[in-house]
Amino acid sequence: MAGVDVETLQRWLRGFAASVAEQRDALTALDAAIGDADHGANMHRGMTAVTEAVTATPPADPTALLKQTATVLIRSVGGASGPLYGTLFLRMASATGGETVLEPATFAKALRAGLEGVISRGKAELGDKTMVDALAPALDALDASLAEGGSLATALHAASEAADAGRDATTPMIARKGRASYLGDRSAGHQDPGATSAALLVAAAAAAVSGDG
Amino acid sequence: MAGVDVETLQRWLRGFAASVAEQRDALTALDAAIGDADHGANMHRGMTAVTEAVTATPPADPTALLKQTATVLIRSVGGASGPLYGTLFLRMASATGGETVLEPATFAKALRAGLEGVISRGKAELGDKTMVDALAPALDALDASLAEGGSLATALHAASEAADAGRDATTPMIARKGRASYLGDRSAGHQDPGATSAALLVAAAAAAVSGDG
Amino acid sequence: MKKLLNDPGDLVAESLRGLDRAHPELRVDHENRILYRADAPVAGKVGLLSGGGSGHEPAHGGFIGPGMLDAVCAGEVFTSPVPDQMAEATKNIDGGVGVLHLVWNYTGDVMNFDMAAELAAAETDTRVEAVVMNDDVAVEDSLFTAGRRGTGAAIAVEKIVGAAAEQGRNLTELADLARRVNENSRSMGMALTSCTVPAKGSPTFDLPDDEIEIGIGIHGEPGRRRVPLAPAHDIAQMLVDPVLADRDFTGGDGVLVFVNGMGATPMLELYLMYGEIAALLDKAGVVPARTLVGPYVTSLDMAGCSVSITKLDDEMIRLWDAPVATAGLRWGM
Amino acid sequence: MKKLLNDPGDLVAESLRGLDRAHPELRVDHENRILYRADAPVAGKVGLLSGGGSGHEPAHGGFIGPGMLDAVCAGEVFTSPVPDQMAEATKNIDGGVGVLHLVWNYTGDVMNFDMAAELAAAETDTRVEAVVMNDDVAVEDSLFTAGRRGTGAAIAVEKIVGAAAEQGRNLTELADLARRVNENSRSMGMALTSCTVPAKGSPTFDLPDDEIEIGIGIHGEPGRRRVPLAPAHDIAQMLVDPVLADRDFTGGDGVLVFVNGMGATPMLELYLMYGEIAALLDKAGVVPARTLVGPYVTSLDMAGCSVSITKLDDEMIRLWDAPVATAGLRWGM
Ligand SMILES: Nc1ncnc2c1ncn2[C@@H]1O[C@H](COP(=O)(O)OP(=O)(O)O)[C@@H](O)[C@H]1O
Ligand SMILES: Nc1ncnc2c1ncn2[C@@H]1O[C@H](COP(=O)(O)OP(=O)(O)O)[C@@H](O)[C@H]1O
Ligand SMILES: [Mg+2]
Ligand SMILES: [Mg+2]
Ligand SMILES: [Mg+2]
Ligand SMILES: [Mg+2]
Repeated sequence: MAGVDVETLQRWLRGFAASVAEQRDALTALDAAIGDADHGANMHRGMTAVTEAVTATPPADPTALLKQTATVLIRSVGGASGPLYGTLFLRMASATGGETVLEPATFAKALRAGLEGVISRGKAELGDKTMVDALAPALDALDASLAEGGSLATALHAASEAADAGRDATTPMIARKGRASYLGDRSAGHQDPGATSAALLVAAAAAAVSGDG
Repeated sequence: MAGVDVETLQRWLRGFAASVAEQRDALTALDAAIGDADHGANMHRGMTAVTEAVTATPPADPTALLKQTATVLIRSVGGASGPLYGTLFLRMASATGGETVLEPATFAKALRAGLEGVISRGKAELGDKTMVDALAPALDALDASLAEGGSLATALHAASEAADAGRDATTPMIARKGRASYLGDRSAGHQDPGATSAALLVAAAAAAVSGDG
Repeated sequence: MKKLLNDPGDLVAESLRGLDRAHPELRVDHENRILYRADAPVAGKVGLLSGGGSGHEPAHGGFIGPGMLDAVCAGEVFTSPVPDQMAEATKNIDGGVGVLHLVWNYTGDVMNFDMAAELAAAETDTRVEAVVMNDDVAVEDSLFTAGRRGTGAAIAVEKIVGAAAEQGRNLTELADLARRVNENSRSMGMALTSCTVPAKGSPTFDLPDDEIEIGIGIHGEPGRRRVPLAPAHDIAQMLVDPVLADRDFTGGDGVLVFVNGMGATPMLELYLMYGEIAALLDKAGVVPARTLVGPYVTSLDMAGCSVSITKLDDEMIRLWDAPVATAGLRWGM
Repeated sequence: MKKLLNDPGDLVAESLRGLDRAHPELRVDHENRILYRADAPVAGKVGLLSGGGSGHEPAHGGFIGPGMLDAVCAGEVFTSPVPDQMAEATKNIDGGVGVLHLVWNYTGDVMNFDMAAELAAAETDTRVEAVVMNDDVAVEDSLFTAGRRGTGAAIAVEKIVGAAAEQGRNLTELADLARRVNENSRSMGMALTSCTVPAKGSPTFDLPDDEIEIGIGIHGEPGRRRVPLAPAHDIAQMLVDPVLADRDFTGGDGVLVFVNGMGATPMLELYLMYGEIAALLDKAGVVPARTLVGPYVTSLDMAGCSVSITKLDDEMIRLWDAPVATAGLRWGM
């Protein structure tokens, strides 16, 4: 497969929705420990709405799909994760400029733009114990693998591994952004819920592109 | 001992206060099952106040002591048991007419007047699952024993046994007065708290007069 | 037991001290545990006195003020106050035209208020009338029982009669009005959890996680029956049905619907319950003309709710709407 | 989990339906979950908008009305509402002189309100200003963190700014006033028990029977530390000390002391806590000029309390005392 078309993106989103549904209680339990016990419910509400919207009015091209996803997330999630995931997809949409099939490099650039959107919206830095700690290493791994000539599938698998590692690395961190920051030192020793859902997002992308999603 | 003097009455009240203190949690537990979980606290508050008052200003004669007890109970207990026990002692005081030593028959008559006060204040009949179900058989036994020529000590022991039996007999009853009546059929199967404290009162009288109180 | 207190024995006294400081518009006699309108007695106005055990806040002290009560006597937790308190309060709120005792129907309260009236009659020439409020349909009512408990209807009685007293009506008229509001009211309550009386230190009754009590009182008295935990819709039905079965509430000028929280019930849930109850009333042709939703007659930390319905007429609506300025109910001033 | 609801997923929608019926003086847009003053927009008056997650009732909807807010957006339980809601509400409460967003400082709320302001700017010519409220001293405040949570101070801000808006002050003045009240406020809270988020169905945190959490938030966020259950007197100290350590509250025209119940705390206990807190303030030379005690900013069924202190000046006292008519706060009208 040369690039990412709208069907692949749909597979990605449906796959993400499915893993969020499956991990819903786990995400909420992580959020209960250092937040307000709603991250699973938030992400599930959002991704259910995205799946429904995509089914009801299937978008014509990747840009439309990403934009629709962003809008639905922003409209249905709320909390911190709604604007952040919404911004991620909104910036991705802007970076794809109406192409019907995204080249691997374009897809990677779009993801990078999305991450930058998350950072500019949320002001989190690496090490603040947020979704950024899963997303940033994932995109670095993605870029590195593509630069080495890896296929998009290979590169996304590397990205997913890096996201998982980034997610795991949030456990010892002391949160400096989001609700977990209120706990101060007590936030250490708990895995960040947003980094956990972000790792699911990257894993779903890898699965969708490999065709096993 | 020929009759009941102020010291004997004091022994009675102190003995009653001591058994209420000891049975406080048990009385409250009975009240929790079919009432509002305060009968132990109520009686304990009242009898502590009575003991303190009697110590602070020891009354000169039985009438004064009984009247003081009534007043302190009415002022310090509240709820249903305050006016009822208060009325019991108030009517006893009225029935003793200033004598310094009460003949057994006078003491029995005073108790009977007290019971009548309880009944006229609370309108309970035998079988309504109240303190009356312990007091009435007790006073019947007292009168019967005295009529047979028994000593006051003997008669009060008979009264105490009758009170205990009357108390036990409240268990299967369906309450028709007081807070337990709200439960309807569900009040059956529980011993009445007021009948339980009333049995303690009669037992304390028996002990006080026997000299072992 | 987890509570914000020091010694359970000091809870009521210390709470009254805090309330006194928080509400300069009240005057508190700490020795006698009486709460007064700061300007009592109001000359020419019938004095309205109520009270009861503590643990029902904002009842009773939260309903003192212009347009409602003149004084309240506070008992220990769930224990009626004593006659001396009511006698003293009666004396101090008599504006020259008598005092009305609004008594919640509990054996203890009724006896203590009775004895207070006897004391007052012996000591002063204050005219005293008493009206006993008894609206709880969960309780069997007969000549041979203690009758129905007084629960939520007291708020309607105290508010409506309070407004009428402010207009200068006389003692007999006010007593009649109080009886009329009471007779037009019915209530029914339920508990999700028991309360914990501080002096006892553990829940009054044990309720498994999957059961609720229907027909509970406001003192942690267990209810008439225990049923499996149910959706709000079904619970609403279990409360509304017996109320409507006991009295016809259709027609006329509509009803006051009062959905009361028992102390630990979030408003989010109470409003949802009100929605369910209002829908059932619609079906039955009962028209909510006025609504009150909130924790007004609580039972310490009990979770649950009760519904009280009062049939209104034109006059009662006007009196309900009249200005009132108390800590618990306030509008128009 | 024992709650008065049907499906947890429908809780907020169904509760808003009940609230709508209970409060004819509000207008509820159920599709967008926006609550309005029935007469919004008020021409010539700056519109005041707040909102946040549900589960804090009477906040936020209980503070809509003359003298306080014009509209509120309701999110899911403990989840900030979304930008479309705030953008729509902003449009509908603009009386021609702009809209002030009063935002509780939580990452989600701030981002969603920001995006709403961006949307509003793109779609309409309504002038929008936003003030973020952040009074919780339990939270470390730095450039590198999310900063302090907004808790009880919002009531002071919304009441005082609401009164000023009613007087016709302009958007800039009102934003400055909001910032001034916020900067003059500090809060600290504690929990005896965790709340239970309905969608989760079990307590957010486990708290043993003999421990309490100090420095909790209003969304069941655990606190800064866990300490053994203590008498009210000591708990009051644990709340008051960090507040007074953070800001000087002595002198001037005194302070507003707001003792807030977290949802399942009996008023009997809250008043006792107020007494303890007032005594500590006396010792520190801090003078309570105004007092508010009750469950105003709740956290579902959490037991516990928070204290908020706001330094007042003459103008703020006048604005606090000015008439207000909302479901949660009402006086003077
Ligand atoms: N400023 C931020 N930048 C990036 N991610 C953030 C930020 N704040 C919070 N998050 C992420 O959002 C997650 C929490 O999302 P969620 O629970 O849905 O929202 P809320 O905190 O509003 O309840 C956190 O675990 C964290 O990964
Ligand atoms: N009408 C009555 N006549 C006689 N005894 C009564 C009556 N009502 C209640 N009691 C007695 O009072 C007891 C309860 O006392 P207590 O718990 O102290 O008062 P309360 O019911 O006001 O909480 C009952 O167990 C019963 O024996
Ligand atoms: Mg969360
Ligand atoms: Mg009792
Ligand atoms: Mg009692
Ligand atoms: Mg949240």
